Amino acid sequence: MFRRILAGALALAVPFAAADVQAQEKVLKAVMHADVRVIDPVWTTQTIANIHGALIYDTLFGNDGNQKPQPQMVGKYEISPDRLTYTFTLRDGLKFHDGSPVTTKDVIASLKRWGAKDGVGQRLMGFVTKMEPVDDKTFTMVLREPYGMVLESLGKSQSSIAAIMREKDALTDPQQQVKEAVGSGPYMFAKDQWVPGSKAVYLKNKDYVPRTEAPSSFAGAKIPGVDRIELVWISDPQTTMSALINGEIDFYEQPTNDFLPLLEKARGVKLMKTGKIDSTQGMIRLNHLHPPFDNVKARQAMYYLINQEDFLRTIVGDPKFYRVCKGLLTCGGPYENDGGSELMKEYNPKKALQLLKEAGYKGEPITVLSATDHATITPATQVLVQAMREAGINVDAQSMDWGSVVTRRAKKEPPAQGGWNIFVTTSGGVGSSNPVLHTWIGAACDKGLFGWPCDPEVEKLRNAFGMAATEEERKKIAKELQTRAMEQVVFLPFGQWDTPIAFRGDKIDNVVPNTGLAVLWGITKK
Amino acid sequence: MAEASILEVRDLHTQFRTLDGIVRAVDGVSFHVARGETLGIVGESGCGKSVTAMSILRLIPPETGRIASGSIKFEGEELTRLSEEEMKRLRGHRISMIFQEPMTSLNPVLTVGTQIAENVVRHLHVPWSAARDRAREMLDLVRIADARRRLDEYPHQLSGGMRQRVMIAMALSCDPQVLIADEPTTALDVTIQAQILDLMIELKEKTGTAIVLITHDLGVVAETTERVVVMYAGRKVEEASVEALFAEPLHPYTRGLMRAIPRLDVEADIAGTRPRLQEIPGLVPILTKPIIGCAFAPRCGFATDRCRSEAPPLVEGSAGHTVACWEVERVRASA
Amino acid sequence: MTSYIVRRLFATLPVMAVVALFVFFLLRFAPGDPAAIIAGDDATAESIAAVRVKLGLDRPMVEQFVVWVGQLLQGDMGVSIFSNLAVTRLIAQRLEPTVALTLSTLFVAVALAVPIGVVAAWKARKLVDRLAMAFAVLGFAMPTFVLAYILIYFFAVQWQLLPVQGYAPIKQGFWPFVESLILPSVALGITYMALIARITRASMLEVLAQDYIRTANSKGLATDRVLLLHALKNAAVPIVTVIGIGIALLISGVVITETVFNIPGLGRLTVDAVLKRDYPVVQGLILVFAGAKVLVNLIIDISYAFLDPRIRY
Amino acid sequence: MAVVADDLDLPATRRFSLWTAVRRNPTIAFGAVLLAALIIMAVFAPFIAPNDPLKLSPVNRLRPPSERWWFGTDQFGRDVFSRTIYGARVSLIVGLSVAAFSSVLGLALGLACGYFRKVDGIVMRIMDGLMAIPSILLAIALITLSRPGLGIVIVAIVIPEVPRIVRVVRAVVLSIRAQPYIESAIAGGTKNLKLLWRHVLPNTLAPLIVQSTYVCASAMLIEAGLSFLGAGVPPEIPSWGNIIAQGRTYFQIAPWTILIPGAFLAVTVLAVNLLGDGLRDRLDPRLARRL
Repeated sequence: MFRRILAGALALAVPFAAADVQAQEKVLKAVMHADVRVIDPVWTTQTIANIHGALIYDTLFGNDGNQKPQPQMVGKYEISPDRLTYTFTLRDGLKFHDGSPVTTKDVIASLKRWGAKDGVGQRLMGFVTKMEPVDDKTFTMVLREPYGMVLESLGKSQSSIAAIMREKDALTDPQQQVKEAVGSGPYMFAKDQWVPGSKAVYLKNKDYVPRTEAPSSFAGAKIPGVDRIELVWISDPQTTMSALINGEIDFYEQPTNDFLPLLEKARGVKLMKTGKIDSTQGMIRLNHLHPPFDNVKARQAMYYLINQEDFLRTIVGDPKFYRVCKGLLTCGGPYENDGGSELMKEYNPKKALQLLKEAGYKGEPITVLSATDHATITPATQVLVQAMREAGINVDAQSMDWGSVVTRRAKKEPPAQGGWNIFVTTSGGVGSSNPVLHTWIGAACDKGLFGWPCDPEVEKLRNAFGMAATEEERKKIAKELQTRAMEQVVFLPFGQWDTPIAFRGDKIDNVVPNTGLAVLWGITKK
Repeated sequence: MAEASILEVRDLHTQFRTLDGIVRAVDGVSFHVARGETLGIVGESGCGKSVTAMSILRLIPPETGRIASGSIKFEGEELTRLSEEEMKRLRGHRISMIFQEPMTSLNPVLTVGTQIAENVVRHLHVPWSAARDRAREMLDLVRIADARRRLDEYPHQLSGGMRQRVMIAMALSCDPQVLIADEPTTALDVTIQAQILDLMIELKEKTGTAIVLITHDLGVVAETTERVVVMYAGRKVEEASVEALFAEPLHPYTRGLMRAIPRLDVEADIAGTRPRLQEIPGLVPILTKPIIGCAFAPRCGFATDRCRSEAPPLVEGSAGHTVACWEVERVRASA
Repeated sequence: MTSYIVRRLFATLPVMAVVALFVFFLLRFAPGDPAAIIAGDDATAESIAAVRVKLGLDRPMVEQFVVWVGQLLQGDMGVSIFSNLAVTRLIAQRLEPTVALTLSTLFVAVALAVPIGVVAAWKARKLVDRLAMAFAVLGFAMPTFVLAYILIYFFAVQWQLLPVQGYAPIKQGFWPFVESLILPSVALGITYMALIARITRASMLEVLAQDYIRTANSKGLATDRVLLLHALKNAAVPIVTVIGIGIALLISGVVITETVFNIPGLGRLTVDAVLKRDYPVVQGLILVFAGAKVLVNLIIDISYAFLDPRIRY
Repeated sequence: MAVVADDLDLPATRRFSLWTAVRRNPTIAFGAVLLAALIIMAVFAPFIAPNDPLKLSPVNRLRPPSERWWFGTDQFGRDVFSRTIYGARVSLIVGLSVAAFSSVLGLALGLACGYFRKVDGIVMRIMDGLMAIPSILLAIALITLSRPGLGIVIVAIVIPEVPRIVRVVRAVVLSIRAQPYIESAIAGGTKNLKLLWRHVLPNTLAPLIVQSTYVCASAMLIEAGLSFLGAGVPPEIPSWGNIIAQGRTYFQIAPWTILIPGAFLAVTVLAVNLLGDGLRDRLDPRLARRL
């Protein structure tokens, strides 16, 4: 009996043993912070979908390491002196993965869809009166007002990139996902090898014509470095760390900070600090629609519960990797300022409760959406809940997975009917450094993000920032904006921190620091 | 006597550990078996006769029981001193055994042929094919028709009588010097009982194997054996030739047993029942406590104070007829 | 035999129907609106309503159920809400790892458990028995994931003998395939080893007390032949029954093991799908699991006939 | 063994004493003592635990075991010793209440199924259906029905366990029902309820008690598994499963956050199992085969 089974097993094994031939192919195995589940970067704001999108789609512009927009698909462009008409001409050699050339029809349709869905895109399209093709390669974009962020918006890397898709894909309803992932970028999505929840596979686009400029973040030459990129999803951070140490993966986008000492010691593993402003910013969002936080006094009372050190030490641990930042715009970024920072001068739970009571809080339960499965948001929420309890606030911490928080936070109903009062989230430092790109700082009432802060003054200042012609003017407006937003408490910042990239220095080269989004295409294998 | 005996058991003590204390299942039993002889061991359930048989083959489960003392000599060899390996070579080969329950004593998931042949392979070191031939021969010998087909059948496909024949075939397959048969016919129909007993006697004649027949049934003893040992509460109480025993039982217990014999010569009445057997009053004693005096005393009509305080030795009541009873004379007189 | 199998398969229909009904309504009553999830992070009430209409979620439940069953009968399990891929494809591409893990775990469990159980029964109440059973019970009491982490730490991280995580499909070569399965199967197998070892011991103890074992011993057979042929074959039916129950329990264990070892199998797919309310995937999976269980039971029942000649169908 | 059974009728007189009870059944005694110790620990947790199990202390995160923190601290700087002590409460509450609820439900359904043929068909089909779904998946699915909490976790573990109990009870009831004395009682017009109460129920208790110990043990493991998968009791409740689940990321830097509660869980499950084994041997030796 056993002999028969053994013989059977061997018979199975022999042909398979011979099949191990793809070894010569250069494969980059990377573990990102999340799993690729949605293949439409425009439809979702998920960063992972954006990483996916940046591999397969190209963009008209790309922001470089200094956040300056540089032409990417665009060969040359002109801006009229009144800054109202932009004329873009596509460079040569652009082809989709299905072999069809990229035309202005594809571009305009893609921008329209992006502009209908993405926050930054919506803002841009708010100024655009028309987009018209001149020919297959040239088109014009006409603005109503001289909006200053056109190229930055087109070249942005965070939330949804302005991905250029085929026209037929771009005509998909923005509320629905595109069905095919066919772009013109340096890698092609191997949809047949995609295993949602496990891995996404990208193959080198041999027909891709890179630019000639040196690569810098999203700008310059995009030269596919390996034959195949596998974005492997490992949900357990420790397993990921062990896999990296064991050489089973090459690249680990966001190792947990506590692992850094172990990774530093591991042979072959290298750590790379992320770009200067590519930190993560912690945010506590209050729901402006319902009591007590519909009252600005109550919102301001919450500042007395935020001791950033407590949060940061719990989340990050090593002070080397975190930084106290009492502003809403990324500290270290071009528009960092101290507007409104004095609101966060001390941690004082008694005072917080007293102010809350003065604002009409009578001890009713405050619903906190408490994510259970997030590396940073989960501990941050715990720290917040503890501080609130210490103050004597009646906290109703509702535990759920992060996905449920995402669903729940969209509900505008009162907390008792399935809504909420508080949730904790984070935001990328690159986006948060710019008042226009930083959607969480907005206060566009119903049209804004969850929490729905509502303050025309804030919105006015954001618009003004977009219109500003000079850097000084922008800096001045940024400070006014932050002061106003802090007073309104659009969100409570609890600090910012860096997460270095970890990778096998002995196996891969050309890893570059992140600027808002991990750049994978240039990585080469030794 | 000693020269002629092939198996000699002397002062055997076998004990079991239980949570209630030590059970003296066999408490100083001695007997011998001559070459080619048939010896009967008789007693009620629980008297230690099966334990005696298991002790000879050293099949007492070691985790609960042990042979505390005594000697078992087989062809002059002291079995109690043999290693387990040596005992294994002996079992089923030179001494073999058949059991009471043919229904459960055969392995239900192995074919009859395998079960007989494995014994032959084990002890005679022949190849399987030869062992199968031997198995078929043995089935012929025990008069199972269509032996070749039966070899590949499983025990559940056979009747009770056939199974006991298979057991006998298995036990005799290596030509043992001694066959211990523990209640071989108890579980069978009366008509089958007679056939099996006849078969055993016939095979004994043919092969010269000595038989130790253990039974609670004096009727079986009378028909089959030459000499009888009567056991009670782990002790031998009487030993005699069959003729002597039936002519004049000397122990009150033996007398009690005799009254309990189903009379084969009395025809069953219309309802199919035989006349009611007379049972011995009282219960078998508790063996965890040391028995003071004669073990049978509590149930014995002849018992005196002496019986209750002093264990009677085995004495020769008449030539070749030994008995352990203080009141032999009164018993004899009452006959 | 064939008619028996056919009868058995028909007998499972009501069970499958109950499962289908149960799963369908369970998920419909679950909070969390799939339409809201599909519509995206910043969807409006109108767009959610539009999605709901598109998915048919606005129609009465009975109608939804009928539609679903109708599609099922045509082999269509629907499309995942998140990845927009066919449920059948999602399940198919994850079948191999789970089947491989289940079988290898079973192999490890049985290979450890049966010898342990046999030896324990043979040496019942002796030190060996106590130690073997203590090991087995401890194996059962140990949470799988704790054991898994300990194994990973030593065998993969410290000694670097085996991969930390992942699954190598068999077409990538036999050794990588085996290598990727060793730690997960051992971690999970230890748990089921306890179950099987205990039943093996109990069953063997009962068999060893049987008359035919006494017969076998009285024939002077070698100990291994008595234990492994005469006893074990008789003890096999309850052992195989428990192995069958074990396969069902394994599926639960597989979910956790797949998470720890990052094996892209059905278990993780299910957990993800349930937590994300991906109804079509959950429905498809639970039906597949239920079907697998029914199949396993059938195989177990048929195997009885091979183990025990008294059983005939 | 057969020899003894065949030849010797063991006397029935037994003097009962604690010592003989322990000697006869060392596993029951060992399991019971262990379990009693754990229950005492859980009940008196507030007096035993030196620190507030919920109190975060970011400055003292991931400290190894020392005089100040016997079992070290976790990634929030919480005292693992205090959390482990309190964790016993959750695990035991889950284990015991799952055992109790599933026994009661299983007993009621099992009696009904075994006794009333009409009920049997429908209920057993549903039970078969429930059993066909892997229990942990069923539990996760059930948990998503409500907001997380200890209650829903208990319910979610109870439901998949019920069919197993029903089967055991039903099998016993069917075998008892076939007994002549029950048949004659039915023929004699004894009321159903009285019959169930007087004759059937007492006979089902032994296997039920044994079975429920196993349910108790597996419930504690399932609770830990659910927490591990992020679908268990809310993370702010320090159950052993949660402590392990939250510490799992730190296994290589702070193994105490996993190994210590893991060991407590294993010992508790072991104790309950030993108790179950001992009870099984004592109450219902044949059950060993049916399991």
